Amino acid sequence: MSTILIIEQMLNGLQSGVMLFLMAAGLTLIFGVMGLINLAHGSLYMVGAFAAAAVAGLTGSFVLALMAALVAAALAGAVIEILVIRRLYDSDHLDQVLATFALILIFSEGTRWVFGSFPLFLDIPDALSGPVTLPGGIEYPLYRLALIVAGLLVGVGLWVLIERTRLGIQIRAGENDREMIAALGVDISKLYTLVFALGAALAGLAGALVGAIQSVQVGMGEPVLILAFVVIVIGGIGSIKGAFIGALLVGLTDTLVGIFLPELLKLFMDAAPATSAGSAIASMSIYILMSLVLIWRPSGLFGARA
Amino acid sequence: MKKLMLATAAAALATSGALADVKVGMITTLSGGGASLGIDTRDGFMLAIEAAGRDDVEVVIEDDQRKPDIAVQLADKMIQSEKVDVLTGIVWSNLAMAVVPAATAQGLFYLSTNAAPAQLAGKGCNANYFAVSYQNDNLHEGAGAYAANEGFKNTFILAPNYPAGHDSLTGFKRYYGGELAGEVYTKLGQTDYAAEIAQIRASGADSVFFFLPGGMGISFLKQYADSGVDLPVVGPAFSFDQGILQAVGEAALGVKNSSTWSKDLDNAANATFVADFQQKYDRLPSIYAAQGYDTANLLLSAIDKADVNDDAAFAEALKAADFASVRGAFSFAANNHPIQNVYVREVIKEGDIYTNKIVGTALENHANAYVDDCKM
Amino acid sequence: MSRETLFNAALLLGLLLVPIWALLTDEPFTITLATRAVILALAAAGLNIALGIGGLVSLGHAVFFGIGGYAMGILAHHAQGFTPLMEWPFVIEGTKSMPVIWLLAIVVSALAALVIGLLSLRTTGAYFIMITLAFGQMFYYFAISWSAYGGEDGMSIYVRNDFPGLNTLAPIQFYGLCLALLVVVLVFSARLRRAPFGLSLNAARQVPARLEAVGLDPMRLKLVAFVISGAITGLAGALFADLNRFVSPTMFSWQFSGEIMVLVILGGVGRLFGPVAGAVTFVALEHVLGGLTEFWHIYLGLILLGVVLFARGGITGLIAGREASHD
Amino acid sequence: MTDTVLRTIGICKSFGALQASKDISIDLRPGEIHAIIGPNGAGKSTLIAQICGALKPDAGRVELLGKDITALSTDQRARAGLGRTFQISALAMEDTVLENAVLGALGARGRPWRFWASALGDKDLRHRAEAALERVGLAEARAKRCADLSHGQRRQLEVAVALTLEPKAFVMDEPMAGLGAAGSKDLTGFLDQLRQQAPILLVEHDMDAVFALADRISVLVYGEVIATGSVDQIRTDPRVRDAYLGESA
Repeated sequence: MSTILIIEQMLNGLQSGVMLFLMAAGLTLIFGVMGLINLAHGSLYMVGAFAAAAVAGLTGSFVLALMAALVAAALAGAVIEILVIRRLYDSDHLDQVLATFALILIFSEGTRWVFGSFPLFLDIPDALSGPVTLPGGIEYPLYRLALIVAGLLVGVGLWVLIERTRLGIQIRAGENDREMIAALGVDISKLYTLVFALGAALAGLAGALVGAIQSVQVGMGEPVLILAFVVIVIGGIGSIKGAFIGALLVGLTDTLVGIFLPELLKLFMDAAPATSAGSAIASMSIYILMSLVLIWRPSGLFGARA
Repeated sequence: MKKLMLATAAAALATSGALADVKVGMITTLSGGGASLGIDTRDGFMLAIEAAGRDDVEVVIEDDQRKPDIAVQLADKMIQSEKVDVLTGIVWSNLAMAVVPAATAQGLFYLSTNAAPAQLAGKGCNANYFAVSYQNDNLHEGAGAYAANEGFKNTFILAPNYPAGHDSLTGFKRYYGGELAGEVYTKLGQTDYAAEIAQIRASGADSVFFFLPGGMGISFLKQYADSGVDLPVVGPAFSFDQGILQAVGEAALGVKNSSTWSKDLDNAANATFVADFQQKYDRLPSIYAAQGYDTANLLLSAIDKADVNDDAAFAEALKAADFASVRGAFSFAANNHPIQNVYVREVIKEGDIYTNKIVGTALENHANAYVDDCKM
Repeated sequence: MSRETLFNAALLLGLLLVPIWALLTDEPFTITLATRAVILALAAAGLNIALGIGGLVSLGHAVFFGIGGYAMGILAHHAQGFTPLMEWPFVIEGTKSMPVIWLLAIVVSALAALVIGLLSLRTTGAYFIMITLAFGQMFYYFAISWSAYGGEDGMSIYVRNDFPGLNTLAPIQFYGLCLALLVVVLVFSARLRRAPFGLSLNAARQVPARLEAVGLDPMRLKLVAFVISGAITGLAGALFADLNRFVSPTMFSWQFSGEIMVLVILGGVGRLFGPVAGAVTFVALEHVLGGLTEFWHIYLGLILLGVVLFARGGITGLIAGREASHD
Repeated sequence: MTDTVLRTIGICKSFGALQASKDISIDLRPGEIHAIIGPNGAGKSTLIAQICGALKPDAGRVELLGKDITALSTDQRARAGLGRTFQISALAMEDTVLENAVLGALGARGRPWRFWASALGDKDLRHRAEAALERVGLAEARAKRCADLSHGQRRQLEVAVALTLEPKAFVMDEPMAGLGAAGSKDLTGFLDQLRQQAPILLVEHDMDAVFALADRISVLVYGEVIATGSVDQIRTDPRVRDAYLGESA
């Protein structure tokens, strides 16, 4: 196994981690500020991807498609926040789980009703297609590099937003003490809608970006949702920094274990069972990682509240 | 009790050769992920039933949501309450394994429009069970034969880590015979194949075989095309289905795939089928629609010959396969699985639509590897 | 008698009358449908002990349901194939006997619940929900790749297992058996609530600090509740597998965990008959809505939303009002 | 050693830079009421938490009847004979008064592992619980839901639950909090009796009650015990007047 391959796989892990971060950031923000477990976050990812595919199909422009994804997901987020979610802030987690589970059903079948059962087409823009050669002779798809950059940019943007702006002060205040936001003279319900829409927009963006190299289809949000939950639980619910570290950990674990474990097992056993057992364990690896983290630190790596 | 659709045609009763009214239960996937396959199956099947224009066949259609336990419930319902004579329609192997053995044990006929797992072809075969589609391994075997014919020496193969995935790679290797640059099992439902593609790039392979049905295949093909890895790719028809191709787009162009059917197959039955299907549903048919259509025609041919209540006679009538298949020459092997050609298709673009055209034949009059295991 | 007691009695009577109604209307499938509802109610009754009394929001109860199912599948698979389950250190043969299968389902799922509980109960709140979900995913992926027992295809058992003195293949008799087990579990739950254990557990959910202050360890109470809860759900899994004569990894899926939870909440969290009301409603909805439209999930979702937003306390709460005070 | 029931020896606890307990050594003798007073933020709650086991001290130890209980968990300490009441009522609000009291009795017995027989039907448990309710004057309200009780009744129930444990020492965290003048007076009279059964470590803001009840008083300021002594000694201690009474009185 060459160094080049290892570096390439690290890049792959990084890329999937960075995209996971977009999902997880919104999820953890919503939990941190409003204390809400949102199972329907994956549906917003799907909404973003479908909106992007629809607009790209009509206009042929990837930039417009991305904007459509942001707008559609933010809008969908704002609408469900106003209609449903805001009634759940004072409920226990149980009600939140059930209500957002119900939202998944509505979103998934609703999307199928509108767009039909067949997967939609969304392609990488021409300017970003094909591989580039990196220093060291690594050939790597340009679009995936762009995803890494885009994800990191969003991460920096989010950091600036939270640390350096008025909205950020309000968000941080909301995480620590709800009464304090009221004392600051902030319209809480507006702030909540805004935060929810922001989280939704991030999910929608991830859906559109990833949709270009994957399959845009109904139900695409759920696997990502579960991964994103694993991420924020590992990082500590409510912590953006935790979400970032957690996302990279999950992305790298998922990618690298899947590749290297079967190879490792081949040293000890026959090729066929090694491949099979290796990939079986690899598919469980991130859940094992999460359990280990929680057993070690019951509130995640950077979690404040229990 | 509900009936999603009740198909009785308007033709006169007495004139047809029917010996008894036949009730058919169709269990297929109409909602949730994978609904497009079930919808095509249903539409193809009903196209043939309606075209036959007869009122001695009643079809009850139910949605299994792609959940095995729901499929079993529906089968129970159709057997107990609807009292159907024939079951059909299941798309997925795991659902078929849940339903078929119990149904045939209760004396029903099961005609498979798609799923045909090895267990039901070998030791688990049954006189009342007919796979009208193929045996699951067939397309993979076809791909293996194609790879061998093309002179591939060092191919990289991958499939999801579940039984159909294992069967797939086994089927491919059965006819391929060359070296393997790599053999990888991916996670079921995986959407990102960057890691596997990097492995392919590093492996020194001269070609790639993959079996990744549904959305998995879309993701793989898009990512593969963008990766700059330029090796020839071959796979079974499942990832190049009419419904899926539009979502893959350009990335699929030129890719070879093995199939038992294609819309440009040159025979009269197929021409009628493709034209009628397009006219009625305003889209191109898929292999699932073709298999549904053939299943219905096989059933109709048997109904004309024998009483469905006479198990032995009806089984014999089915086994005769006395119908015009859209796949051309078609007959049943001893274990009630088809003997048919496996073709090689290439993805092309016709106008704005991505579709397949036949470029060769991988295996002629091909049966399956389990005939000898079947003691009926 | 309180309204809730009346409602519960009506539910039970309704379940008893199902076979008669099925015979009168000549719809034998109704019995199968009711059996499904009864078994799901049993699974939910298991969760209700952890969730309703103990306040443990487990999104991983499909683990126990699946273990119960596989206990049945594996034993029956070896019995019908005449191969021993294991030969070392001692020979264990498969079996087609329901009581033995149930026992194994209960013991193994209780053991799994013990281990999962020990690890998960270190966390609380959203973390607990997620770690139970993670365990569910581990079992799910394990089952998918466990090729010895069918992997994703699962396993078919061609003939339903035996119960001494009954013909379990007759839908009515199997239904009676399942209903009897449900009643046993409900009686046990009712006693449990009033017993020292239930009283303490109920307080552990409300004020763990108080419990510690009187010298009881809330963690151990919750752990035992989790084990009992898992064991009951495991039993339900074995019955479910026998109903379908089939097991597959979908029994482990997180959607299934969600569904069991939906049943409990739909019926009314912590209510003795909540799981029964929830399961009957859910199966009826699935059946009726599924017949009306392909897109029935939308309506199911809307109904669930309605329950959460406007009918706290679920169906039982809607019909019987606020929980009557004890005694 | 026999003259102390409960004592702390050199307890220290810090939260980051904040030293919440500085080398605290206090003791509780048979038959006495020992009051801990101090301004808000003096570290009273932290001290209680360490005595009852919710927090582990950084240094020092806690002894009950001469046995080191520093390593024991809260519930183990309760079983060893420490009965406490909470500043904010910690009661099972959905349950009845009697059920709450029975819970205490169950704890005293230490075995909740009965899954079938009714808890309220257990004669022994019920007697114990009813006797405790009787003593605090809640016998009439036994069938009421806790959520329907008045604030004063909840304070009484807090004490009753602690009573069912028949503890060797009571630790009471502001039992008078939120009670009216009449309520305080009743409870003061009751606690006065209770000290015969077991000594009481009393954290209280109500100075009238403290001066009426306490045999000894310790004054806690910034995590430090600045004085311990009789009511009169404390009243006249200049440091106390300076640091505490001077500010708040």
